Amino acid sequence: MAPDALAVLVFAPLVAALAVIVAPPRATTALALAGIALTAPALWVVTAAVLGGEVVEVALAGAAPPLGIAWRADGFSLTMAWLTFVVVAFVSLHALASFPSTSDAGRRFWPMWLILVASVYALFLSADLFNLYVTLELVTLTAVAMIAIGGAPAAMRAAMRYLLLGLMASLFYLLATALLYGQTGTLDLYQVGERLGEGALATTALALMITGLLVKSAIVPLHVWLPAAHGKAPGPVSAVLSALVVKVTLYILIRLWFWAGGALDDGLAAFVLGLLGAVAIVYGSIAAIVQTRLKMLVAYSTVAQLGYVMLLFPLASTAAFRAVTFHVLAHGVAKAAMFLAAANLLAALGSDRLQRLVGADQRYPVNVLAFALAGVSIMGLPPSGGFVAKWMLLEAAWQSQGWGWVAVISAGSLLAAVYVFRVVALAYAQPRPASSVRRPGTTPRGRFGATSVAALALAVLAIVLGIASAPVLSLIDLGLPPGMAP
Amino acid sequence: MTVGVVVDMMLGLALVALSLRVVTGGSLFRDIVLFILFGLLVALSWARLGAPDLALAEAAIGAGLTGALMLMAYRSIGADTEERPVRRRPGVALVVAVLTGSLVAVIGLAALGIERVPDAAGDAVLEALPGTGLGNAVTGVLLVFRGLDTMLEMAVLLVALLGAWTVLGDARPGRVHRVDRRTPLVGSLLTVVAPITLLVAVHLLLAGTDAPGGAFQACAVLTGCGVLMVLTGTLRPTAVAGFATRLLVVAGLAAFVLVGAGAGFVGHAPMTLTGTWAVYLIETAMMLSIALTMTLLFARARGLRGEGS
Amino acid sequence: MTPVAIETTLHPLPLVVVLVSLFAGLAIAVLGEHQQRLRTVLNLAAAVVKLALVLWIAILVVGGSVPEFRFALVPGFDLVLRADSVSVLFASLSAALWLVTTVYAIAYLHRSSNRARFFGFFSICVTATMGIAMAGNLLTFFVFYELLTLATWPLVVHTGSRAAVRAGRTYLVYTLGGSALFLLGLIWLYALAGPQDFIAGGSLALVDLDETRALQAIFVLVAIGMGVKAAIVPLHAWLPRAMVAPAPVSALLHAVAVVKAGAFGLVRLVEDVFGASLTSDLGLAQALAVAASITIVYGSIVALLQDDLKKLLAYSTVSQVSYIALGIAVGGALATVGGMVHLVHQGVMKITMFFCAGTFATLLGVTRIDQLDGLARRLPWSAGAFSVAALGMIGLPPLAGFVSKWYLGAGAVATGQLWVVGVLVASTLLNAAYFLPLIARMWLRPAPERWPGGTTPSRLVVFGLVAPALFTAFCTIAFGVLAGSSYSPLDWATEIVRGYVP
Amino acid sequence: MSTEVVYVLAASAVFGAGVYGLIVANHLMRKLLALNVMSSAVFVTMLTVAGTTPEGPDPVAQALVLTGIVIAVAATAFALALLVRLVQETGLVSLRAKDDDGA
Amino acid sequence: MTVAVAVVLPLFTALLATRSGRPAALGRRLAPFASAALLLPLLSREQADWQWALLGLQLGIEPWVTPYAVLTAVAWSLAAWFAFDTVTGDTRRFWLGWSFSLWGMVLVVLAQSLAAFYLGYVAVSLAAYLMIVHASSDAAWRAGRIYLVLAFAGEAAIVSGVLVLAGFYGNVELALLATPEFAAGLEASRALLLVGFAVKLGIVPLHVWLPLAHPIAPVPASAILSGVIVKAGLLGWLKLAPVQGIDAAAAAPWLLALGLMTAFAGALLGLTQAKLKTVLAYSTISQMGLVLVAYAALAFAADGGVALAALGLLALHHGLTKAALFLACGCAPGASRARSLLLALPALSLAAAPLTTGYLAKTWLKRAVDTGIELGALPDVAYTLVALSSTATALIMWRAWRLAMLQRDEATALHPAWALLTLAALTVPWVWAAQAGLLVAPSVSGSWAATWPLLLALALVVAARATGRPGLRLPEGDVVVWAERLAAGTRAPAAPSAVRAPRTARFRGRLGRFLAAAESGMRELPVVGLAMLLVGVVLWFVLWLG
Repeated sequence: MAPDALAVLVFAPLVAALAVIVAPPRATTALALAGIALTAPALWVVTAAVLGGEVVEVALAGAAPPLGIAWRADGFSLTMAWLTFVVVAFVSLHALASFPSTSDAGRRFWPMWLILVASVYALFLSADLFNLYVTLELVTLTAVAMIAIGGAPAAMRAAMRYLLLGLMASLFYLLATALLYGQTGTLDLYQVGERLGEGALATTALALMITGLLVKSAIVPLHVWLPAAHGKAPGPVSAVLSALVVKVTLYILIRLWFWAGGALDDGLAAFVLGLLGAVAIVYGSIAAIVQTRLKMLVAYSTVAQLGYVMLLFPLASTAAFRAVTFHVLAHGVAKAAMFLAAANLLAALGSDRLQRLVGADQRYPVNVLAFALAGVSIMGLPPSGGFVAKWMLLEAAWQSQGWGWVAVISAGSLLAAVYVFRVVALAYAQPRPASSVRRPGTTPRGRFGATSVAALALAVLAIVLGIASAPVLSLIDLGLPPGMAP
Repeated sequence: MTVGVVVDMMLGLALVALSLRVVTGGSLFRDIVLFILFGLLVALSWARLGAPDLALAEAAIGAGLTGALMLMAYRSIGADTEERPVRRRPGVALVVAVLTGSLVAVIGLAALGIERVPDAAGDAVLEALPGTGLGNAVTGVLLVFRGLDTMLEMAVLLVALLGAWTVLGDARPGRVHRVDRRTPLVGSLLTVVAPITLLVAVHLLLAGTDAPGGAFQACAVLTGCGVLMVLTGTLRPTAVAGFATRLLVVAGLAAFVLVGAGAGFVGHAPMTLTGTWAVYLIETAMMLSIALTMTLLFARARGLRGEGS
Repeated sequence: MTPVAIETTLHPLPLVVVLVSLFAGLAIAVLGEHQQRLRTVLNLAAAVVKLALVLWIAILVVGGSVPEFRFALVPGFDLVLRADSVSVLFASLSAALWLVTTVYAIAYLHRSSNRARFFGFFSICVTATMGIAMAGNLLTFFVFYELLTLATWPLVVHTGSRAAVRAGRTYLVYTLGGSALFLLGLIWLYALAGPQDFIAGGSLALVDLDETRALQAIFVLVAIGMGVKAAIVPLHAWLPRAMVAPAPVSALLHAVAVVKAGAFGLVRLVEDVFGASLTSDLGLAQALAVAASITIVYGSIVALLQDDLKKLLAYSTVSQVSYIALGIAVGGALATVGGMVHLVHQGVMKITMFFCAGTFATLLGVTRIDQLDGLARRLPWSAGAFSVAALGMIGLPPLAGFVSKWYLGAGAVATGQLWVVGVLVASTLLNAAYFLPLIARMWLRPAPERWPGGTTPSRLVVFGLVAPALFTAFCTIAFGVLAGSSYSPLDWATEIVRGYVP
Repeated sequence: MSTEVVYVLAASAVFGAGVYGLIVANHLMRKLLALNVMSSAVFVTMLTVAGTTPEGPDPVAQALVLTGIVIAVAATAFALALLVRLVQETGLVSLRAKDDDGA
Repeated sequence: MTVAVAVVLPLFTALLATRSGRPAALGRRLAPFASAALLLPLLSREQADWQWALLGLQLGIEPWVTPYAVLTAVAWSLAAWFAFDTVTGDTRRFWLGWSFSLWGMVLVVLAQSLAAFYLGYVAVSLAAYLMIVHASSDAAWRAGRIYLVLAFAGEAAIVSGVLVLAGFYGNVELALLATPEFAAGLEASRALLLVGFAVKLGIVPLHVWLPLAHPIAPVPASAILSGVIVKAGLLGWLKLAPVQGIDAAAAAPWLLALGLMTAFAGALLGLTQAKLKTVLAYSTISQMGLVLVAYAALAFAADGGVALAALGLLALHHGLTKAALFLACGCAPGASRARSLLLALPALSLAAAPLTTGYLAKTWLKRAVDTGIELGALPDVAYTLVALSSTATALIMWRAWRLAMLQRDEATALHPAWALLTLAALTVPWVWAAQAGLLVAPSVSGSWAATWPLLLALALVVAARATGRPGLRLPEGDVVVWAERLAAGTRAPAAPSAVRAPRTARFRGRLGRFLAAAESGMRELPVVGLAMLLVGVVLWFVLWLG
């Protein structure tokens, strides 16, 4: 039952995608939603099995590694899969309104959207280095295409930059995969870990692979493609890019480091990775603070928040793993909410220049609220998911006596507060009569439509995550890296 | 040092020289042509390395198709957008060169140190191959053991097409620089070539199960034919993807998905091919899909229609 | 005394009491701007229900049980809502004053925009305050403490003016900065001693720790977090700026929620986490006492220099709230009682003054001190309430402030810290120096021919503005006059302290 | 010096050339060329280091390369489509950051 | 119940006073009875213990407090009657102050616990302000301001002392403080309280407010301020800082000296004044000096007997007499012979002429001082100086008489309250003395002792008139005027708080441009490619090293 459910995760969205391509537009909504919705019971079945203590595993075509590819779901991958489902479900709700299936954009959007979903699921289930390469390419190409969906030159330039860097990074990754296969004769991540000794090859391969993954994860200073790409993309795309797409490479990185990382018991490299994360936190936050456009601000916020994940490498403890995994979840949900809200405001105001936000709360209270709630989680204030993550991360840093990390984490949430509240403050500010473009009262109030609901629901979820963290953490505990005890 | 190795060394040097030329040269058009040459040399190396499957694919796809796409795009963006003279940044270039050099050294060093392990996946494939009923190990890996990769690869192809359709926007389909079909040579060429390519493709497809060849090579041949037909105007690009086009485009992936997912329903592990029929079904669908996709990508069109219609 | 973990009973009531206003707030927000009548009903109903629930809890607590609700926020770290007698003291204050403030706010904002947002956050603010009151450990406290920051910020910037937004920024800079340190201290504490619930006498006293430096550092970190909200000098600068907020907000901020939460946190920190004796042994009590003393005197001196009525009140708050900290820092039964009871007393007194200040501004446009001349002729009731509260602040008997001062001073003497009496006296004098002129202006000076501005709203609105102040002024008198009777705040505080100091 | 060694070294150098070109080249199409050069190098490396079985080069490596080639061409095709549209919209064939603003 | 009536009735009148129209009129009518109600607990000797109120109020009249209770009841009732007929202007404010100060005074008299006393004391101090500023003239505001400043200065000392007491004993029953075991170890509080209450009593040099505030109030208010309310300070000393039973021999001479200094300084300063009421106010200061002398003597009485009696008599005598004299100020005493006589009798009484109540009080005061001299703790000269104080009083009364005789406006009615109060002043102390067994048998030596200082005063007056030198004139409040000038010179205007420009915004703008440039640079593919290579190399190295 559970192994088949794994297949449903990948095949349901994929079949839906194909059906959407072939079927007439009016069927799109039903097909797409069915494709996404079907993954929920599948996820549930797998989760139940994993909670029951087993690792759900299926050797595709009956060929177990190293011969073939296996899908494998432990707590870690399931956590990510749930994040995928939640984000995708709500963002789809938004997309139903922002990409109506009968429009040109909608017809282009939905098939790619579903393929993206399938590929993200496939990626989280896979532990095969080359299969990961293929899924990564799939994710990257889909993401790039969806960034360009609006057709604005700025968006396409961003897409192009993302594509070039992404392909380059993929090739680094692939080269490393080639070297690793040559050395170990297997592509299975875990087997590679077992067979790979130390030496020049391991060093080179891992350096190449990590570098490639860092580019795709937009870790400072390799983040340059992200702000424009996420900032210029349509709302739902930005949301899913920030919430999921940048996370998949971090997921691979963590898998690589902690599961195949027998040779990676390396404090110095871990420290360097952590340092990059710390720089990302500080730099990304400051960059977000000085932005003049809302979506760019949110995008830089992503740059900063990704930095927290990198702290896992130097901390390398159970507490840190749980914290970072939870952070990925919390950030994913919150950032999706934020991007959706930002997109709604952009659509309503006609521009996402921050100055245009003045007084927005009166007209679009739901979206401002969604942004603010998501901001609470981003800032790591209780009682939000972000808080729980920050709490555990601080705890982990404290336990390992990493005072520098502690300082960075603390500073990061303060800096986050600056940019979040900057936005909310503007929205709450009273427009000055002289400068107000539209007189109050003449503009329609923000519709409490699907777009707003999606943003708000995700934002609320980001908060709820903080209160209901226990079940999530117990799931995460079932996916701890080898050598870490809960 | 045998003659073969000398050839290899010359080939290697040529590859390096060409690649350097391609990435640093002055004339983009010429460098695209050189790139095609580079691709052909790579195909030669595949042959030297004993991988005829790859040699075929590289020649057709890596060099031919990519080159054609490049040239097509080059035409589209026009001569006026020929590389503008840019401020050279020798400092950056130098640093990049140094770093790249060290990268090369490191990679070479690492690669040279590799010793093949006795129980590599490749050995396992050879052991398991008889159970699949396929004679060609590469096809076995592609369709059976690592079918997932291939399936997702089809998805990549589909996304590339969808993406291309997306960025195509509402613009008219690409202006295909058409060869005048009334030129006798072209006309007769088409009349002769089209059926032959089809035959060759089918042969390659069928041969792929046991001997070098397979869907990729076959589709490359078909694509070549398609490109020719587009170029001669036998097939005209359209701005709308018709039902048949859409169906054919997804066929490869759909076949994979249906077979792969269907296996789950009949009690096998997902992605299990339950018979040789499945191999042929998938290969055929893939061939058609890839060929059409590539042709569409080449034509930057959403659909194709015959000359008369 | 060895603190003993208290027997608690599982009970949903603490949670319910917290959630009532949360749901009210959400409902109000959802209702939107135009459902004025429904909103008013909802507001008042929630406030009344909350008050009733708190009374229920109080009855339970009097009966000797300690209702508690807990669940794991993060595995291993419980969110504990527990109603002990300290909780009830603060909770009943909040609940009662919330009701009053709601009445006032409805009247005050009868023509304002964004009322749905305002009252929504207003209710959430009270939720946070209730959570703080009911918090059974530092983590829970922190959670609601932050919620409070978030919920009050929209209230501070409510008017959306430049000044308001700037004040909001200052507010955030201070509170979030403080809470970052709080969090660090919290993490450190938990790393050192594991998660601990509040226990009268100090949970840390149960853990044998030989970590003087670390404990000192933890205390300082957490105390700074509390101190920001409690406006301990030099962490107070946000408070006067936050005066741009509407009067009900200021009232709530100063009397019930923010500032008081900080002070309450210090009480919890000293009494229930570290324990008075450990605090004293570590030399922290003395440091806290000094800080509080400096705040008391400094706040008063700066208040003396103000021209703006609300600014003056703000600095007065800076000064007065530190009485609470001073009380617990001085230690000993008497001073602790003084600090505890001032929690309530300062609340009713200061809220009265803010109500009145808001009324003056609304009805007459009076915002500056020099505009107060003869005001009592126009608004005798409000002026009377203001005067009563001001006299109470000075610490004159038989008003509430006196009772606090009495216990603080007596406690200081009893523990041999006579200098604290000096501080109290200095504060008394300074309070008199800035409050008495106000009273004199209102009552004794002739009224101007024209008032600076203001509106003339309906009688109902005027009633809504004046009645709450009268009620709290009445409380100011009653809490003082009836201090010796059962269930007076003083009596309650004495009961509490019996648990702290044998 | 065996065939494999020659090709490994050549592939390394070609990869380096590709990287260099991708980084330094100005014209987007040349960057794409460089990318393709890089991928060819990777494929050669992959096959070379995988070693041989009794029946020729490692079949898994061959399959991977074959898959890789198709992915590369798909990506290239898409990139070219994007490039063409970009040039049509902006008239720029490079991706200089200074041109971002206003675009 | 009687206690409750005595306490609540003033509050009730205060409440009525806040209203206008009929309730206010009712309140004014009730005012004399409100003060007379203090006689009820005096008669019933009820002890009330209200634990629910404030911090626990214990109220009742101990025997030794009787004269103070009588004083308050009698003087205040009659003054209230007087006020009912004469006070004009903002009557609401006046009667509010009147009723509240009465309430406070009643509590001060009744208080048997610390909090109760402090409550009453504060009430009386603050409420008095309302009466002082009744005139609403500039002078009244100034007097009120100075009064408040000093009242709160005293308050500071008092509250400190009270808190110290509370710290040691809580809301202690005051009677216990006079017992030896309690009295020990309270030097700090005693010193603070002495100073604090000294302000109310007008002990030099803390007297400066008194000559300003007492005269500026309406006549009946002046009467109770000077006659009754100052006794609140004395009660403070006696109840909160009792010196009997402790070994205060070291401090006693100093207190005595201070008292005598006040007695003489008050009188001499009063001589320089040109207004009748001011002169009377200085006389009060002078008399309070004598009170301090008696208080100092208290230190030598284990049970307090003699000195306590002296104090009671002094308070009762001075209170009634001074109130009568002040009421005279409102009745044009120079208008007729009868009025002159009505003024002369209390004036002589104050100067301790034989057979007057002043004589009675002085006699007991001398006895108290004698006790100290006999113990060797006080110098002999003290006795003489105390006697000489009568000379000073006589002189100042002479001065008052001269000024009073200038008020001869016959239109001003002779209010019966004045007459009654004068009568009370001449008789009530005798009645109490008789009742308490303090009667002094008239004797020649006693009479002579009382007479020679008066004769000396007469001689001095004659001498002064002979020389014909114009008297020195000092401003009211003497040193306070100089202090005010000094303060005016040094007061700096409060600096306006400058509005800060939003610098953060500009900084953000600059940083934003800088970062935008940096980001743009980093977006260049060569740069990011370089970065990528660098990261790769660094990673390679650290992996290699690690």
